[in-house]
Amino acid sequence: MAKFLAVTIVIIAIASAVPILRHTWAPPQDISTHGPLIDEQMSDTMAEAGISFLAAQIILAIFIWMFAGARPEGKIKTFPGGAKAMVIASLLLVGTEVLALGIFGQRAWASVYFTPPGPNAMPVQVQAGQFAFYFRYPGADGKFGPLHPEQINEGNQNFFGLDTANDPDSKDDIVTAELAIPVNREIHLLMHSKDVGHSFYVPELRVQQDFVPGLDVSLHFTATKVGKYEIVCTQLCGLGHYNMKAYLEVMSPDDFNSWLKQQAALQ
Amino acid sequence: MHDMSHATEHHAHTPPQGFIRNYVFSLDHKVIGKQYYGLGLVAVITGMVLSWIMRIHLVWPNFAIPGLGLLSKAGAPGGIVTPEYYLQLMTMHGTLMVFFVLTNVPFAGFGNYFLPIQIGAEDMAFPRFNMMSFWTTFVAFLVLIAAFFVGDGPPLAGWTSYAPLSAVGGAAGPGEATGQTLWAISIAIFCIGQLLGSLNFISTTLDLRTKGMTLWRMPLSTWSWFITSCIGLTAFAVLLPACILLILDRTAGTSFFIPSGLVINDKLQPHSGGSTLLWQHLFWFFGHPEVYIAIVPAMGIVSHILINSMRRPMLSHRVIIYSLLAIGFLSYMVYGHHMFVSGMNPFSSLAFSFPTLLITIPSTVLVLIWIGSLYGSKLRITTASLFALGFISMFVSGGVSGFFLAQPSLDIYLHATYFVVGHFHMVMGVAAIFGMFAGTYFWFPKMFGRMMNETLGRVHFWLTFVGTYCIFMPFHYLGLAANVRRYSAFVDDYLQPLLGVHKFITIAALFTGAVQLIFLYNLIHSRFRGALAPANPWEATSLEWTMPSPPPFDNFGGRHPVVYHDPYQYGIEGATNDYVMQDSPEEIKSVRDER
Amino acid sequence: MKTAEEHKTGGITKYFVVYLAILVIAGLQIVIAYQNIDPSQMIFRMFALAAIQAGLAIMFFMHLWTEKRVLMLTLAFATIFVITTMNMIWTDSFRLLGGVPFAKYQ
Amino acid sequence: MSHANVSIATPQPVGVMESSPFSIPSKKLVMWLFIVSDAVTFTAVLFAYGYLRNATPNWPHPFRFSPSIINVMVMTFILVTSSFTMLLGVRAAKEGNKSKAILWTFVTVAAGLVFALLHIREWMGLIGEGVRLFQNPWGSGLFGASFFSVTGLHLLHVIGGVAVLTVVALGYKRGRYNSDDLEIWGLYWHFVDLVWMFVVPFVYLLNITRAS
Repeated sequence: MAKFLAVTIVIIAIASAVPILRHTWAPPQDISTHGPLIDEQMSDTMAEAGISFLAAQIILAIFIWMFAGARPEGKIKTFPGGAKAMVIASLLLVGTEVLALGIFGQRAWASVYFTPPGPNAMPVQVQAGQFAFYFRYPGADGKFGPLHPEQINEGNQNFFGLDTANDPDSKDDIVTAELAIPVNREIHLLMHSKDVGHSFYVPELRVQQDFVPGLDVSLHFTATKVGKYEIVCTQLCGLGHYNMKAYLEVMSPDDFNSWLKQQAALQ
Repeated sequence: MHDMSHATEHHAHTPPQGFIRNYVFSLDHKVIGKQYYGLGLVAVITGMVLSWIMRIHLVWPNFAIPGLGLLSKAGAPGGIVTPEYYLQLMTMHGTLMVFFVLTNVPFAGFGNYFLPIQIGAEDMAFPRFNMMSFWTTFVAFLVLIAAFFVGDGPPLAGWTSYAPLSAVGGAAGPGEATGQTLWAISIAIFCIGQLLGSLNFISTTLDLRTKGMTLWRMPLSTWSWFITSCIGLTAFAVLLPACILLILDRTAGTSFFIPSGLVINDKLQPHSGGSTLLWQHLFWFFGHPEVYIAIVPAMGIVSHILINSMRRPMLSHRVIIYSLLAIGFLSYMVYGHHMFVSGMNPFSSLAFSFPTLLITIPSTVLVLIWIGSLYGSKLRITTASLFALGFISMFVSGGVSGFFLAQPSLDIYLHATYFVVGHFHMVMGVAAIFGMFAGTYFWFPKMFGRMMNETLGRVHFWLTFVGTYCIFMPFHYLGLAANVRRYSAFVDDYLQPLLGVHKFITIAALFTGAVQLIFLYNLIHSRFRGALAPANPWEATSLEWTMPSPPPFDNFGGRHPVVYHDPYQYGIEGATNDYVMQDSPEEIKSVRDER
Repeated sequence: MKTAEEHKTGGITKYFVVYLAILVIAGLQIVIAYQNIDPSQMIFRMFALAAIQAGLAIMFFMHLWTEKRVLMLTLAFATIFVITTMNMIWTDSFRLLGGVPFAKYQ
Repeated sequence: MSHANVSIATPQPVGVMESSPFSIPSKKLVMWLFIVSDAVTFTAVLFAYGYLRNATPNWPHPFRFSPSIINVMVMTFILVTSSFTMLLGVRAAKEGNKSKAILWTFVTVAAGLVFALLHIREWMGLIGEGVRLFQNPWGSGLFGASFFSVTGLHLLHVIGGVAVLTVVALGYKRGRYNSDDLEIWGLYWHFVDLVWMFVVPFVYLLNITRAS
């Protein structure tokens, strides 16, 4: 019985590790400049977590195999070093391991959150609402017009509550339902929620950030690969949560400019 | 020393008369413990059925679930779950499981039954309080269940009830009307019940220990209940006002958690000035300690059972206690790791990530001591010890994924994916439930005076062990592939290749759920037909095994046991048996217990 | 062992002084409230005075000073620990005031 | 003692219980623990108030010296005095002077009632000026919400305390409760007083109308 348990534990542990080692289900290929840091951190953590996992499960299995079955005549043996060894091992091995992970992991975090966007970053505003994303480009003047929540009207396609009649800055703002960005250019994303909490998640971009109603948060990233990707909502926002998505289209600068012109004409 | 503990209300040494006094409004901690266990059983079955419905809906969205249409005409017309009903069931599943199962059974249930017995007391310090705390919890349960039957059904905002979705009311869509208010009321009541329970647990542990039962001589399970009640005392004290403020937001028109200028369905909301992050802070300040309220008792129970099966004390009694204490303290400093990408100040994320990583250290100490104590032991395999060993395996599997989620940089990718679902289900859900199973198989003879069927128990263990791994391991893979959680259907293009994994999980979940019928059958059958249990079937040392099974009304029959030994005197050389009970005056050369 | 009861048979004077001190501090708070000082300074002073008041009430009115020292340490440690850890919420409060991080465009 | 390897079993001295580490009766311990828990509850509410106040630019400052601050001063005086009379009551009870203890307790109860009435009068005054849970004439609607929540929670504690002290004092008179019970509920009353010491500066004094 006990030996069977030991074998089961080992089989489960190895079977669990195989898909990880074979990258059966791995993060999609990264398309951002900050992504490699995260990916590197992910594989480091995976290595440490994987070793801890396999070691713990296999030692557990070995000890179950070895010591199960009452042998009344035998003597109790104590693990060499006893509890002191365990505490020291945890403090030294695991302590340094997690501290190292923590410290090195901050590089990726800092590159996203502690550095302001560069001066040439292209500002784009994204507004999340139940259950769609809308994007706004400032247009030729480079300025976003102010928002007027009371004027939001989905029927009139006024998703942001822009007052184009009175605000000169709003006149040339371009509102779209998909996010098109030029490749290799830093994007400064200004995130605004009009109703409840939402989130902006692009797995390929290694970007996830919640929208906070009442507090506009901002993000910056640079996409490095042309293509079409999905933006999904990851913060529970109501019945249509599963269906709240938009497309991110990374274009060459020329394509982007012509796309922007085309969108401006549609406004 | 003046009379200290006897000023407390103590009932007479004769059992009360009548069914109501005996089994319903009973003051006896043993009955109350069983009541908590029963309530947890009802809640876990309900929660499990809900998870079945959700799993089925995820992979066979057009499958009409028989009878579901009767429960909710709007939510599941003809038995086919609507997207909002999926989220409502998910919310109820989470709330029932976290509050009414994981908090109730290992802590309030087993704790109530065995804490007084293990310290040699005849009851809790405040039996009337104890009864009140159960019935308060019961009312909370009824209020929560009532949400199924009101207006547009149960709440939808998840067990975390993030504002403003949970606070703006019916405007935010279905599932946000009366049901959500009932949720907040239910949880507020639940907090009161747990606070009463915690007060009782702490004072009982400190004041009602029998002669010789010093703090260090308390069994590890008692220690874990004691530590849990200390966490509960301050954690629930924060959730209570948070829920009250949420109720005010929903019913009285305040806007603590609702910011200005929200537009829902083209309508500007009248609220202004609140902060959604405030709710998250208050909720998670409770929420993270709550995770440890669920797992610490399971750790204690498992240690207690493991020692008995290994026939030797742990490598160190005290280091285990210190580790549990360290986990308790750290639990207050790490709550922000639930909020890394929720818009919290990015500098706070940094401050929260280090304590979160540090919590690995006491957890590792615990695991190493459990495994290290196995070395050189005389491990006896019973169903209880199988579940205890399974707990270690599960705790390790769920624990290592904590390495990832403790780091804000990886949380950018993994937050709100199935990786998180896999992590917390394994480390706090399944591991705690393994603790409960182990506790049930171990203590059932004491609680009901009859043995459980070992063969059925083993079958139950094997199928559950393999089954839960089949369910929850793939969750991690889905998370690595960026599969977002809380989706009622996977319409995104990049999720299509993952549907096969979901099918596998659903089948595993249906199978593992069905396996629990073996447990239920075993439970009910053994309760009435099981072999009569001797007083000490496991040759254990702690005080609960010194009395007949089931224990008499006042536990020790009016006598006060005197404790002479440490709780776990197993493997004694020169003793009559290989173990010496705590209250045995036998002179022994104690097993070396390192500190 | 000294218990609360034995101490309480002592003079009433000590408690009267504590009572007066609490009232005087309450008055002092009002004086501070009308001074023109920086809000953070004001909050700090208010809090310090309130803490002294509370400390006096706990130690003398509630006799914690004459209980076993371990009770005082336990209660004080538990309360202060939990309240201190709760302070992490403020980081977001200040952000709301300043608004958007990196705010350049609106 | 309490070492894990005390190897020789020695007969225990008389007494059937281990002593409590704090050497106080269980009921008193529970009251202390309740106070810790309640202090955390009040902290959470006060922090929520502070968090929102800090983040709100147009926070109103409606409390004038007369009548609001004078009223608060009177209320503080009454509550602190009631705490003192409670102390006198408990002292008398411990000395066995039952009638004096009951007298002082009822003085405390009366002071508590006056406090509650003054507080309700103040609420009524504010409501008369147009303050509601969700709006007020001066600025952020959060003012009313947090003011009424914080002071309301405190007021509930005062009213609860008045009720319990009445019951305990009457029970003490009839011999149902002893001086310990009076002392324990005295602790609760002091705690209510103690919370007020934080409510006054943070809820009232930070929101005074300034001359400028």
